[in-house]
Amino acid sequence: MEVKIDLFGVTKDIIGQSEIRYSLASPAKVHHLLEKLKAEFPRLQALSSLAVAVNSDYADHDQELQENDEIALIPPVSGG
Amino acid sequence: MEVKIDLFGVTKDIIGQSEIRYSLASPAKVHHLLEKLKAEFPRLQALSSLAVAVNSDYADHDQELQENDEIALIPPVSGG
Amino acid sequence: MIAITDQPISVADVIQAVQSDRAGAVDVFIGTVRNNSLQKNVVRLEYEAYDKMAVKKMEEIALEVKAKWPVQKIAMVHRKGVLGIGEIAVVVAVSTPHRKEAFEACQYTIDTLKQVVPIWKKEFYDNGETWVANHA
Amino acid sequence: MIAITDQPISVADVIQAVQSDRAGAVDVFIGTVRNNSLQKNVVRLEYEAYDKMAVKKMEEIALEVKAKWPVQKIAMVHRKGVLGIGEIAVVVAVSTPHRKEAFEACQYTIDTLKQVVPIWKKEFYDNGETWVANHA
Repeated sequence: MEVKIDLFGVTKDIIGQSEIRYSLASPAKVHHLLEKLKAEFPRLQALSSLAVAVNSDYADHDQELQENDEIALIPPVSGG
Repeated sequence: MEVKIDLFGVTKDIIGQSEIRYSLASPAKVHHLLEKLKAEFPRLQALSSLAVAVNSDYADHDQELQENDEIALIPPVSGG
Repeated sequence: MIAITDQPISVADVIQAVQSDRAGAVDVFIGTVRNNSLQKNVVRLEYEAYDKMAVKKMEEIALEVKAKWPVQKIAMVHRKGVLGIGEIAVVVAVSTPHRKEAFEACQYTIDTLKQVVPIWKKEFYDNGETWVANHA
Repeated sequence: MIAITDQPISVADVIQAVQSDRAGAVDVFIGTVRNNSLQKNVVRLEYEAYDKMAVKKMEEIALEVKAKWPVQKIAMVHRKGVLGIGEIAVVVAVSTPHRKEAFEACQYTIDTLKQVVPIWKKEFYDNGETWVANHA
């Protein structure tokens, strides 16, 4: 299946785009996505944290991804 | 000596004026003034606190009063 | 900006008074007239102040707060006279580099103001009135 | 009032949004852009937000705060885009019957906002730029 991932902050700089489309073998969990991305973009491994948001909520690593999920990478936040 | 005493809040209601002039034997201390006033206006005794300000500072009970001091009775405050 | 005023307080002016390029945090406390107090229905209230001493005590609080916290600027304005429900009685604003000290300094300021500044509040109810005493 | 905006934030509007006749206390936190950060000279900064999720998380914080404290009303607005020194990045306002809870609820709100709301700050210095990470 293909998922679209929104990128923000430093992850946008590391990956070089504000969104990417990604093919994952079904069923795919959050940790599968993270492992694949970290392998392809090693600078992601240096971040003090890297969360995944699914449909505007922080997702557990073993949450299963669905094709129409709104997915985003959440590097360390710095609002306020 | 004669002193002028400014009255605020409930002390103004109890004494019925916004200022009074008062004769005290010299040397007079803060506690002499308080004792005299509480004897003359017994309702002052019912207040949870009654401070005396001399020249815009809270005065100790044994501070000596001077003729030109600015004196005020300070019942429990309720600003804010 | 430290003042007792018989005019409505402009919160914007008080905040403007603590603006500083070196401050990243501003905490503002606004005390307003509630429509109830100890189960009674408050219709309005009146603040009386010993203006001269009140300003002196507020200036002393400002000095104390600046000594305790890295405060860039501090402002406090208290209203006096008759106030209706919802009107602003007091505004305290403090600017600091970081937010933790802004909250601490602002809370200390209003807590201390309520304990030592010679201002008195009279509440008017449907059927009576009373001078209020703050708890120490 | 809960929002992410690319326009300057009106503090007055945020305060107005928490006005309540039953509230005696309003605490307002204003986060502004400081001219220095970790000894570096900040010339401007840029906030990026995941708007949809940011608003959802702020709404969740509001519900949590209302469950923990007797909050009458709560408002939070965060700016995004390019901001100069002294500009307002965030405003949180909370109204409660008494002041202690106003301070507690407001501080909890901004502390939590900084930890969980997906907003990112990039600082621009005289000679470089960096994405900032808040401490948890």
